[in-house]
Amino acid sequence: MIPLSWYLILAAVLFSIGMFGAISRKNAVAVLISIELMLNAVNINILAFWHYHSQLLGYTEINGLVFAAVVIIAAAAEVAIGLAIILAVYRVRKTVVASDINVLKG
Amino acid sequence: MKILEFLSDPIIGIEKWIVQLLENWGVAPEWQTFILYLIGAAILGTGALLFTLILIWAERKIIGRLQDRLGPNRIGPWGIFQPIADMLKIFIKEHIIPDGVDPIPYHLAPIISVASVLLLWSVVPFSDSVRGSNLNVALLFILGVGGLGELGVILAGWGSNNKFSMLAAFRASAQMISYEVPMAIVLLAIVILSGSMALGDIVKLQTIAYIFFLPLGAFIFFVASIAENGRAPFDLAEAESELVAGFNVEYSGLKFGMFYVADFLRAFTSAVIFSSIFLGGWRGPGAEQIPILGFVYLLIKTVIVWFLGVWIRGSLPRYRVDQMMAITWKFLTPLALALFIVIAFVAKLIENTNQWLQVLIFLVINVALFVVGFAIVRKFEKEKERKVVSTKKRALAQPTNPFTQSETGG
Amino acid sequence: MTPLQIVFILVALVTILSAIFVVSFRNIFHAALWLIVTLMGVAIIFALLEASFFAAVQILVYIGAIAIVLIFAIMLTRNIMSDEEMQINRSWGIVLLLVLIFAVIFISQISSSDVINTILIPLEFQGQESIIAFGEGLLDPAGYALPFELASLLLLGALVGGVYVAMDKKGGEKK
Amino acid sequence: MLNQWMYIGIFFIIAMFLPAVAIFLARILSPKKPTKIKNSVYECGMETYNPTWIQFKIQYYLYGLVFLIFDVEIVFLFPFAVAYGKLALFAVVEAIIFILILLGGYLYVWRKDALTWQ
Repeated sequence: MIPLSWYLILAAVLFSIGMFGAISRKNAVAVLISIELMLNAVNINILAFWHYHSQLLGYTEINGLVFAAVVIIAAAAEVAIGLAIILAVYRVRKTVVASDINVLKG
Repeated sequence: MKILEFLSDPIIGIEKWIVQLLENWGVAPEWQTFILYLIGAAILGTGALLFTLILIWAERKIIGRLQDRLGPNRIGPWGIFQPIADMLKIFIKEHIIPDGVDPIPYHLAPIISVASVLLLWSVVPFSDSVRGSNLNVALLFILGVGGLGELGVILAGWGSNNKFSMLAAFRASAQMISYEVPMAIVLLAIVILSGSMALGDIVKLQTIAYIFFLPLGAFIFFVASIAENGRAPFDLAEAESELVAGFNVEYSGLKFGMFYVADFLRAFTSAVIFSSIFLGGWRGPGAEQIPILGFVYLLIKTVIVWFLGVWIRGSLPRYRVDQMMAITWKFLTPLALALFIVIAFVAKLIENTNQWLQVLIFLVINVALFVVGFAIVRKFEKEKERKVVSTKKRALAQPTNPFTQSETGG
Repeated sequence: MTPLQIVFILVALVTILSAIFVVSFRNIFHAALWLIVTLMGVAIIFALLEASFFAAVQILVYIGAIAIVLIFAIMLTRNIMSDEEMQINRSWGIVLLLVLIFAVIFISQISSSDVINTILIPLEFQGQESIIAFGEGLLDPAGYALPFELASLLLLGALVGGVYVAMDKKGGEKK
Repeated sequence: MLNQWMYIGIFFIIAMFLPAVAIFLARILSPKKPTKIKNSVYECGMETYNPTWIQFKIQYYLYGLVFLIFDVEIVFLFPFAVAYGKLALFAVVEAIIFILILLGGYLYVWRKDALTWQ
C-alpha cells in the first residue's frame, strides 16, 4: 500500500540527520549515537528493497535479510569497541570531546 | 445445544456476535478486525491490571503463612478486601515530586514499567482458538519487551535525582541484562525442538510437554526469570540495608503503586510464559474439543509455577551482589550454552527415532549436564575455600571510613 | 490515503523529529532517550515492511542492548562536559548546509525515478516461512555460511578488544 | 503478518494508556500540599551535596558489553534454530562452530576476571 519511495525518503532524511550529528557533535558518545542513526537508515533502505524484491520474485529473497543482519552485527561490534575506546581515553585524558583527543596527531 | 456450544467457547461466541453486530451496522471488514482487536486488548489489559489485586492479596497471605504470620486478615473474610482498601488509599495519596527531578523520565518510568509487563500478555495463547497475536517472532518479542522493563528501571533511577535510586537502578539493570543471556539460550533450545518461534505453535506442538525434554533448561529459565523480575532471593535492587528502597525511593502515591503492580504482575506473567513454553500452556485432556477447558488448564499450571516462585521468595535468604553475578555468568550461562550445543548436535542424530526415545535421551543428557555442572562448581568452590583458609592473612572485616572516600558508585 | 499510509506518515514524522532531537539536545542522556524513540519508530517501519524478524531484533538488540550499553557509557563519562557548554562544533553551519544539499540531491533523485515509485503490496508469507528461508540461506555452504562465521569472528574481536581496552589495568589507579 | 503487528501496536498503546490514565486520575484526586522539607531528596536525612548524576564503576559497562555481544550472537542463531528441521548435519556443525568461536572470547573474558564483581 505504501510506495517504495516513501521508505527511501525516510531513510535518506534519517541518514542526513545522522550524518549531521556525526560530523558536528563534540561529544564522542554523541558521535556514536549519530552513527547508529545512519546505520538504522541503511537498514531501512536494505529492508525496503528486500520487500520490493520478494514481491517481484514471489518468494523470500534472502540476500537483503543477510545484509541487514550484517549491518546489525557491525553496529553492535562498533558500539562495543567504540565505547570501550572512549572509556579508555576518558580514563587517561578525562575528556570525551572528540576534537580534544589528539595525542596521535603528528 | 446452542447454550452448551456457547459455554464451551464463550469468547469466540462473543466475538462472532460482535462481528455480526458490526456487519449489520455496515462496518468495513478491516475496521471490524481493528475494533475487535481494540476491544480484546482493552479487556485483556484492564483484566490483567485488576487481576493484580487478587495476586497481591494471595501473595501477601501466602508469604505471611510461610513466615508464620497471619497476613492480611482484617478487612473482609480472610482479609480479602485488603488490596481494594490499599488501592483506594494509594489512589488518594499525595504525589510528592521531589525537587530537581528530571521530569520526562521521572513521570514516564512507572508507565513504561507497567506497559512492559502488560505487553507480554499480547502474545500468550489462552486456548486453541483464543489468543492475542500469533506473532511469528513471539519469543524474540518476549525477550525484547524484557528490555523495555530495564528501560523503565533506568528512567526511574535517572529521573529521581537521588544517588541511591540511581545506584539501585544500575544494579537492577545490570542484573536484568545478565540474566537475559541464559534465558535467551534456553529459548533457542526450545526453538530447535519446536521449529517455530510463535508461542501459539509452540503450545500446540507440545504433545509431550517440553519440560520432559529439557528439565535443565526449565530450571535455568525459571531461575533466570525470578532474577529478571528482581524478586527474592535476587532482590538486590531493593536491598533495604544498602540502597534505602531501590530505584523507586522517590516515588509516592499511585506512581509507586504502579511499580508495585508491575512487580506483582510480572511474577505472574512470567509464570504464564513459563507454563506456555514448558508445561504445554492450555493443553490437557479435552482442551481441543472444549476450548474453555484450556483456560482452566493454563490457570492451574500458571498458579502452580507462580506458587513455586512465591514459596522461594518466602524461604530463601538474599544473595550477595557478587554471588548473584557469578551465578548467571559463571554457572547458568556456560551450562545453558553447553546444553544448547549438545541438544543441537544430538537432536540431529536422533531426528527420525520414536518420540519417547528422544525424550529419554534428552532427559539423560540434561541430568548428566546438571550433575557435571554442579560437580565442577563444587570443586572450584572447595579450592577457593582452601585458598582462603591456607593464606595466613585472614580476610578481616575492615570498615573503611565512608566520609574520606571519594564519591564513586558501588 | 489508506489507513496504512497514515500510520506510516505518523511513524515517520515521529522518527524524524526524535532523530533531530537526538542530534540537537544538549543533555546527552536526553539525546539517548530520544534515540530510543527513533529506534522504536524504525522498528515499526520494519514491521510495516513485514520484516518481522528484524522488527523484533530491532527491539531486542537496539533498544534492549545497544541503548542500555550507551546509557551505561554515558553514566561513566558524565560531568566532564557540562551541558551548558556548546555541544556542537563551531563549523556546524557549513555541515548543516552540506547535509541539506546532500539530502536534497538524495530525495530529488529518489522521487524522479520510476521503478522506485512501485507500490509495495503485502507479501503472502505465512508464519515461519521467511525466517526458515533466512536460516537456511545463512547456513548454506554455497550461500552465506562464510559471512556467518566471519560475523562470529567480528563479534569475538569486539568482545575481546572491548574488554581489553575498557578494563582497568592492574596497578592503575583504582577509581 | 501485519494484522499480528497491528494487534501488538494496539496493545502497546493501551498498555501505555491504562497506567497513564490511572496516574492522571490519582493526580486529580490526591491532595497537593508541597513543602520544602517534603520535597527534598530522600538521602540520609541530610542535605545532599554534589550533583546526583555521578560516575559509576566500569564493571557495569563490562557486563553490558558482554551482554550486548551475546545478545547479538544468540539473536542470529534463532533463524538457524527455526530452520533446524530442514538443515543437514553439516549446517548444525557450522552453527556449533559459530558458538565455539565466541566461547573462546567468553573464556578470555572469564580469565581476565571481567565477570567478577569487584
